[in-house]
Amino acid sequence: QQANEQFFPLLVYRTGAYAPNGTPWANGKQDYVKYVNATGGINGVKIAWEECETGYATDKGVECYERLKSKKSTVIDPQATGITFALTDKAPVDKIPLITLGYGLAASQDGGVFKWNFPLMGSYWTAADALIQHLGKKEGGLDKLKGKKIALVYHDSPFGKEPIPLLQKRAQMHGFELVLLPVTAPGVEQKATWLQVRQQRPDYTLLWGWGVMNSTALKEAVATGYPREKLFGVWWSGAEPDVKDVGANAKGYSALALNPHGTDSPLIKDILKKVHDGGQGSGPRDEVGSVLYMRGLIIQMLAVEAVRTAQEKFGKGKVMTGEQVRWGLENLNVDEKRIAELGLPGLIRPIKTTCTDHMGSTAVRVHSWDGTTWKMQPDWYEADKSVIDPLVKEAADKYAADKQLKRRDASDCNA
Amino acid sequence: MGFFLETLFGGLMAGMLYSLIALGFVLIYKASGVFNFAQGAMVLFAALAMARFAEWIPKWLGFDNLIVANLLAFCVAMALMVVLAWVIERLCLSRLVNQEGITLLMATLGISYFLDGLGQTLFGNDIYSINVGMPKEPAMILEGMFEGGLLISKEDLVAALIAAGLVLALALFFQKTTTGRALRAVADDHQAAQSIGIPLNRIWVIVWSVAGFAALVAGIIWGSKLGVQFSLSLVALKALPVVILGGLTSVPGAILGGLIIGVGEKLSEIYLGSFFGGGIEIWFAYVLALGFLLVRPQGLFGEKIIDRV
Amino acid sequence: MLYRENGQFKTSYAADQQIFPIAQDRIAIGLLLLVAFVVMPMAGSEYLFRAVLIPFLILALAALGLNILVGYCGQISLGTGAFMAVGAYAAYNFMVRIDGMPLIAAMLLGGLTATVVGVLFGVPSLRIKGLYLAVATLAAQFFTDWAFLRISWFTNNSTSGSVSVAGLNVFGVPIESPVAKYLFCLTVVCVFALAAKNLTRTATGRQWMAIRDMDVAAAVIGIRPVYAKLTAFAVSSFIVGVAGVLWAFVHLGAWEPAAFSIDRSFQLLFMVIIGGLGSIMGAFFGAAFIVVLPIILDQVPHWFDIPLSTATTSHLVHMIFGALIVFFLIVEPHGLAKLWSIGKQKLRLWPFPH
Amino acid sequence: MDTSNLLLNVNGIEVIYNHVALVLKGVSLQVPEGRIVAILGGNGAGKTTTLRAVSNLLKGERGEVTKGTIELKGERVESLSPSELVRRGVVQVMEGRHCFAHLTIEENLLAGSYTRKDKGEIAANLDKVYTYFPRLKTRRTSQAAYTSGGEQQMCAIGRALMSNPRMVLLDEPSMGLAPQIVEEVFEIVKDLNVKEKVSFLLAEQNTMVALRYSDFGYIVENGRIVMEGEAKSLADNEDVKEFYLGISGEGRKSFRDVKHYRRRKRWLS
Amino acid sequence: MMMNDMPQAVQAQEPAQGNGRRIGEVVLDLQNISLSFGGVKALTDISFNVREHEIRSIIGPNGAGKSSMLNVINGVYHPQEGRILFRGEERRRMEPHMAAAQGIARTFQNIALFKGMSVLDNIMTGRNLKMKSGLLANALYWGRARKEEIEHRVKVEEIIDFLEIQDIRKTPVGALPYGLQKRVELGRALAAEPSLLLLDEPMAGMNVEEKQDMCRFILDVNDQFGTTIVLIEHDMGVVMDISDRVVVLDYGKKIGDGVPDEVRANEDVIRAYLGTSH
Ligand SMILES: Nc1ncnc2c1ncn2[C@@H]1O[C@H](COP(=O)(O)OP(=O)(O)OP(=O)(O)O)[C@@H](O)[C@H]1O
Ligand SMILES: Nc1ncnc2c1ncn2[C@@H]1O[C@H](COP(=O)(O)OP(=O)(O)OP(=O)(O)O)[C@@H](O)[C@H]1O
Ligand SMILES: [Mg+2]
Ligand SMILES: [Mg+2]
Repeated sequence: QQANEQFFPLLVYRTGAYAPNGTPWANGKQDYVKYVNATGGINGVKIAWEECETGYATDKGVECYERLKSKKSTVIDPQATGITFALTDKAPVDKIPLITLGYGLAASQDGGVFKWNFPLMGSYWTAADALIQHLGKKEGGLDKLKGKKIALVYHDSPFGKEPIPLLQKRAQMHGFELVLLPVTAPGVEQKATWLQVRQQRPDYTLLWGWGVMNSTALKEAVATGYPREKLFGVWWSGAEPDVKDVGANAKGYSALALNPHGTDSPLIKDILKKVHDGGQGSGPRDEVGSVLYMRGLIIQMLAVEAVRTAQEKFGKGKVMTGEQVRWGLENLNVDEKRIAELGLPGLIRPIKTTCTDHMGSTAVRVHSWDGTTWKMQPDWYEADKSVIDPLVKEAADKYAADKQLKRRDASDCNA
Repeated sequence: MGFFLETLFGGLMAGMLYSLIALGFVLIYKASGVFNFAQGAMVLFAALAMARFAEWIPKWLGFDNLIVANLLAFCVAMALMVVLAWVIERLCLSRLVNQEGITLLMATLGISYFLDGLGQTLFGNDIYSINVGMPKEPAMILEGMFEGGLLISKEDLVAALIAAGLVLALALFFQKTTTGRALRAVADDHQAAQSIGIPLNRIWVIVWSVAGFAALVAGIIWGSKLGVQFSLSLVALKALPVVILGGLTSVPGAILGGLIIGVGEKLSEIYLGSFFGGGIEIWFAYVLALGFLLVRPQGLFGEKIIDRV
Repeated sequence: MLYRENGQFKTSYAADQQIFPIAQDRIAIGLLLLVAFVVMPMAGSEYLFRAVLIPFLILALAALGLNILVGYCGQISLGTGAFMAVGAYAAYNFMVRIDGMPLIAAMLLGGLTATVVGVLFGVPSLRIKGLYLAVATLAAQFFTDWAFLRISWFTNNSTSGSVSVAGLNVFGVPIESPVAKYLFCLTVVCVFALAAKNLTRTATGRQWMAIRDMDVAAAVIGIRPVYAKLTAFAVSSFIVGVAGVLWAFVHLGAWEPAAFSIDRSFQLLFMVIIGGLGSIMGAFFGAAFIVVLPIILDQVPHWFDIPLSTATTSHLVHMIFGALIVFFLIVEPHGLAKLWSIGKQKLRLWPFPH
Repeated sequence: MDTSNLLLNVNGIEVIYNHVALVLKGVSLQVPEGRIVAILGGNGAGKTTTLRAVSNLLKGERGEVTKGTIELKGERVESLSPSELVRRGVVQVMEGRHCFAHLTIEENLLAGSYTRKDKGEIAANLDKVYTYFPRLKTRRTSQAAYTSGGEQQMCAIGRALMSNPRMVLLDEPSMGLAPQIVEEVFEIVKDLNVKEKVSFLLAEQNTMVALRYSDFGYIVENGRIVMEGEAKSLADNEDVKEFYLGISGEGRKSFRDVKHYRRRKRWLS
Repeated sequence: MMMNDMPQAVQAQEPAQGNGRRIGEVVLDLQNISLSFGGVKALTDISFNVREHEIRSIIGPNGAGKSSMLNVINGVYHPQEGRILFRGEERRRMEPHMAAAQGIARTFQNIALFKGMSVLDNIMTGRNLKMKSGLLANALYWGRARKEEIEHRVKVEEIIDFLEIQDIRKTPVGALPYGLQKRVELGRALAAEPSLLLLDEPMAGMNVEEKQDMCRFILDVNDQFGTTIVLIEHDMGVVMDISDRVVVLDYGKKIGDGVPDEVRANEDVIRAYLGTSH
């Protein structure tokens, strides 16, 4: 790339077991980059980018990271929990911020310890919290959850295990019983799990899966006759690939919607016009606006916003370094107005990050599968700080202790 | 009680599905002493072919009839598997005559890489569905006997029946017929087999085709269960303890092994799992198999391992 | 330079017992080490170290360990990942629970723990033979996968089950920079490679090979199968365990159990086979083939900037890689190491064809 | 010898193992229809290799014929697969038995008749073999791996006969057989040769017997033919007497008093 | 002791002490050995003994039980009935490696070399029991381990010279022709410096010349190292020439025992084995 280009390494997985979910995500990221370039770049700074296939494998991911790092990477979205763990160690050394929108280490929301991690818009803890709130609302109040039985069917890996502490905390707060049902990766065989669900007859079941595990879970739910209306997924279990070939049988299943979807927002219309009509589309046209496509798109959008914010401070029209972009990420302020400018009016909630809060927003909605499409439900949920924050602090401190690093002080923040 | 039976059935059916895949392994091992690492890839490849052709053929020929489409797709996919078998024999096996099993295993790894790449290139790597009209909703039986009745997944039942049928057919095929004997001879000693006029190349094409057929059936059944996507090739891993427990060379072994593993997994997960925090079924399957092997080192029906000077 | 051994007469058996009896080989190896230890650190880029050389070295070490079990003693193992994991998590626990625990010590202790577990799962090998034995090691694999996820004590009660280490140093020298990490791995690998070579060229190694080639006959000439097999398991899993420590501590820094999944076990087994069963050098060839080759293939399109979509590229890589495996096996079924030695044999005869 | 109706004609073949070891350095030999031809020679002379080359079993040993031609009834056969050769009536009895360990003796024999389709014929062949080797009949149901060395040798020979060959390549048939069985085996050879006009090419260490039963002989050393001739004339040759029959001037000398030092063969380079 | 005098009685007459060598005490005494595999009776009630220093041959038709006999002697097979006294003391069930420890070495009918190793290594394994240094020492290849390796290498080289196989020292045995493999196997057995050496058809697949060499080796071993030898061989010439006493088996039964001439004269033996042509 030329000197006056901002380089974005795009770690993706378009092959292997998780390709169906990885591909639209990757296309979303790429389309947005093209879109920005098509609309004059970031204050004139064009974006250079290169994709690298990780196949969801950690060591491959590390290799990609190292390969692209040498090209002055701006910011990286690892797209996988395992890779995130490995990179969390390397990022501070190489001074490259990580965006882990909706995944990664829940504790990394604490910017005081995780200087280079940005789990924007939500972590597994905020997700779990939102789900419980949603169930509470269905029951007509969190207190109504008392004596209820809630099962968590989760991918037996750090990704799946992370929500557990929060759910346990909520369980003792509201006195519902939490049943933990791990599913061994990759999750192609879940008969035992769902027989247990059938045996225990939980009032609600939370689904915490990724890839083939989701569709399999839904199918087993069908096969064991567990009502889909009582089944609620995290936002990694709520996209088209998860329900596509279950089709009508998945009707009634709901999952968190971290981001909007559909093609009627101004942004998407514009992308279709400026990118796809020009034959520049990264993927098939009909995939544009799908859930994971939108997620990729928004991740990239926030990355670009971070660069823009950084430029405000360090000089418009300049190429930003990783450190400067980190500052940008830490001082994001995407308000209603800006969101409208970006072309997603009312579709996402304002995101305002600070030195201590690297998440910016925990707002999330729920959408339900009606047999053919995901239908967005109106009300927003915000994670209950009083519940989350202590957990975060505790975990972050423990991490800091393990790593023998100390919290950043105020001076470091204004830097 | 009712629930125990449900678990039992569940296990048995899961077991049948495992055996379905295990079969592919057994076939090839029996006939050439090769542990075919590519079996998973073959299942995926076959399933992809089936799913995609069932989707394309109607487009090409401009008709719209699920059954016909499936039938045609099945034939095309099967043809494809035969061609595959032929190519594999030509380019790979025929040049590795008389090599140790482990070398051949490695070769099959190469094949599986190749198939993974090829399959995804030809047929794409999204999720596709095979719709052969498998019943999805569960059935309730013996409502009178147990409260809530016994839940039986129709889909699994059908799958299990098909698996059983396939196994019977193959078991017959392997009866002490000339071919059966020739296959075992080849497995014992390629060179000697050649020296008495057994045409390795033909034998291998046949066997790999049959294995391809088994893969196709497995692919269709698992495919309609899981949806046809890359993960399908991972189910092969579930068949591993099954083949070994049953005895690498025995078709009936694959079945019995499958049933034992299936039931063992489910019962252990449900009745012991809770004590260990769950998720134990996968390793329990192996421990179970190990237990059996300590008693019968050649697996349940495997051929006796010869150790003699 | 003409590659000849004639004219180099061995005056003592000691001279003939050397690892590299031929002078040219000794020179070549010397040069190789020189490059590895001196030139590389000066020339190599950070990418080369972190993404290529370090993983290559560590996996080569693991393959080396596995090769002792599979290649020399003929006991097939699909649990290598497990033994790496045991090494890694054990070392981690020694680190976090005993403060001031030096890295080297933790590493060796990790190795020892792996040894214990390895021997434990090796016991069935006394009764179960061949592919059937795979079950025992697979059991080890899946059990450890599960244990490190479920038993939070192993992960020092981290909520997610992922752990990480920091501030590595050997005798006060920090192991943080890529070069430092590289040199550290390189040293460890060299030491173990030498030890392994020594083991395999002495009585111990011959016992293993005898068991591998014909256990009944081995017993008849007085080799105790129990001893031979279990020592093989012990030594193998020790080296593998150490490799696990390096992989976790030095390469990844932070990891989840999935880093040592069954895929890793298969990958290592394949390294050993393609590299050459029963050959120390084979482990390195194998690692190079399985680790480095795909990386190279992956970048070819970029070099000649051929416009290929990411997906297509990686599919092609898969296909070519697979084809290459088969190709090399056809050329030499006994692996790259054998191919190498045949090459040298030809060279020896050169310029005459035979 | 009369080259009128040649069945097999091997012409100056070279064989290389593993691309490096040159083992046959231009071997030529002929087998006329309905004759018994013996290849004699010490360990490592190249007898087995020669037979492998003819029956095309080198591939499995990573060996290849790099020079020369092999003709069966005037047809080039280097490129034919072993099974095709068997269909053309050429079958080899491999050195070191190679019975199918897991199959029973009877299954081994029946496997041998793979190329034969006619049930009656197969049954007939089976009886024939059993009458030739009664010992096999008594052990028919036991796995080949668990029979004695000699029994395995019989099994290997019988298995080859099950395919009604026109030409048999016998590699060390007498190995591990009791003396009278050795005689019997060679009687069988003669018998088949006379009754069924089967031709034989046999590599044999037991020179005494071999020469007694064969019509023509070749002596191979170091991958070269060093001598050839009618069996009779060979048997009378002094060198052959000394080195292959162990008979020197004053008759066969006891194994007890062979000297440490011996005269080297004069044709060895 | 007095137990095994009894079978002595039925023993055939003492061998001729003609040829310089001193035949000593009974070292191995087999009493009423019976062995069967499922249905197959491989050995039925066989008794015979082997004396210090002698060359004892076992002959008999194929499947007579000769190899099984050897397998019984060195503990590969365990007879259902009978006693085995080695150097006077009775052996209960014992494993092959124990037999090796007691100084019994053997070669096999179907060559059992370690295919993956060079000739040198194969013979070195023969000295396994004599090598003491442990894992760690070997790993370091330092001091003792190193010295030991070289000492034993010297011994092995002697054997290699003795068997005249210097030039194939480093070749992998798999590639050797049959005859040489047999020789290497003998070398491996000799490396253990056994007091009792069991040879199962060491001369199968050899021509007269090579057989002469083999005989030479066997006789020399017997003379120089005073090794007692039990030999199975189908070449009557060899057997009759070099053995002191011969026992003849047929269908698992003993049908003859004695010095060569006796055996040669024995009617049953002629009928069952030698055939008329000899
Ligand atoms: N598979 C092989 N790889 C390499 N070299 C081989 C192989 N087989 C045989 N040789 C070599 O070829 C030469 C001839 O071997 P061959 O077996 O033909 O001899 P032979 O006459 O049959 O000996 P014998 O009478 O002992 O069987 C020998 O020097 C042997 O080392
Ligand atoms: N492990 C075994 N299992 C079953 N039967 C066996 C076993 N070992 C030997 N036999 C049988 O016992 C009998 C004697 O076998 P053995 O090998 O001792 O014969 P042998 O005298 O060595 O014959 P040969 O001269 O052919 O080697 C044979 O009929 C053989 O089939
Ligand atoms: Mg030969
Ligand atoms: Mg025998």
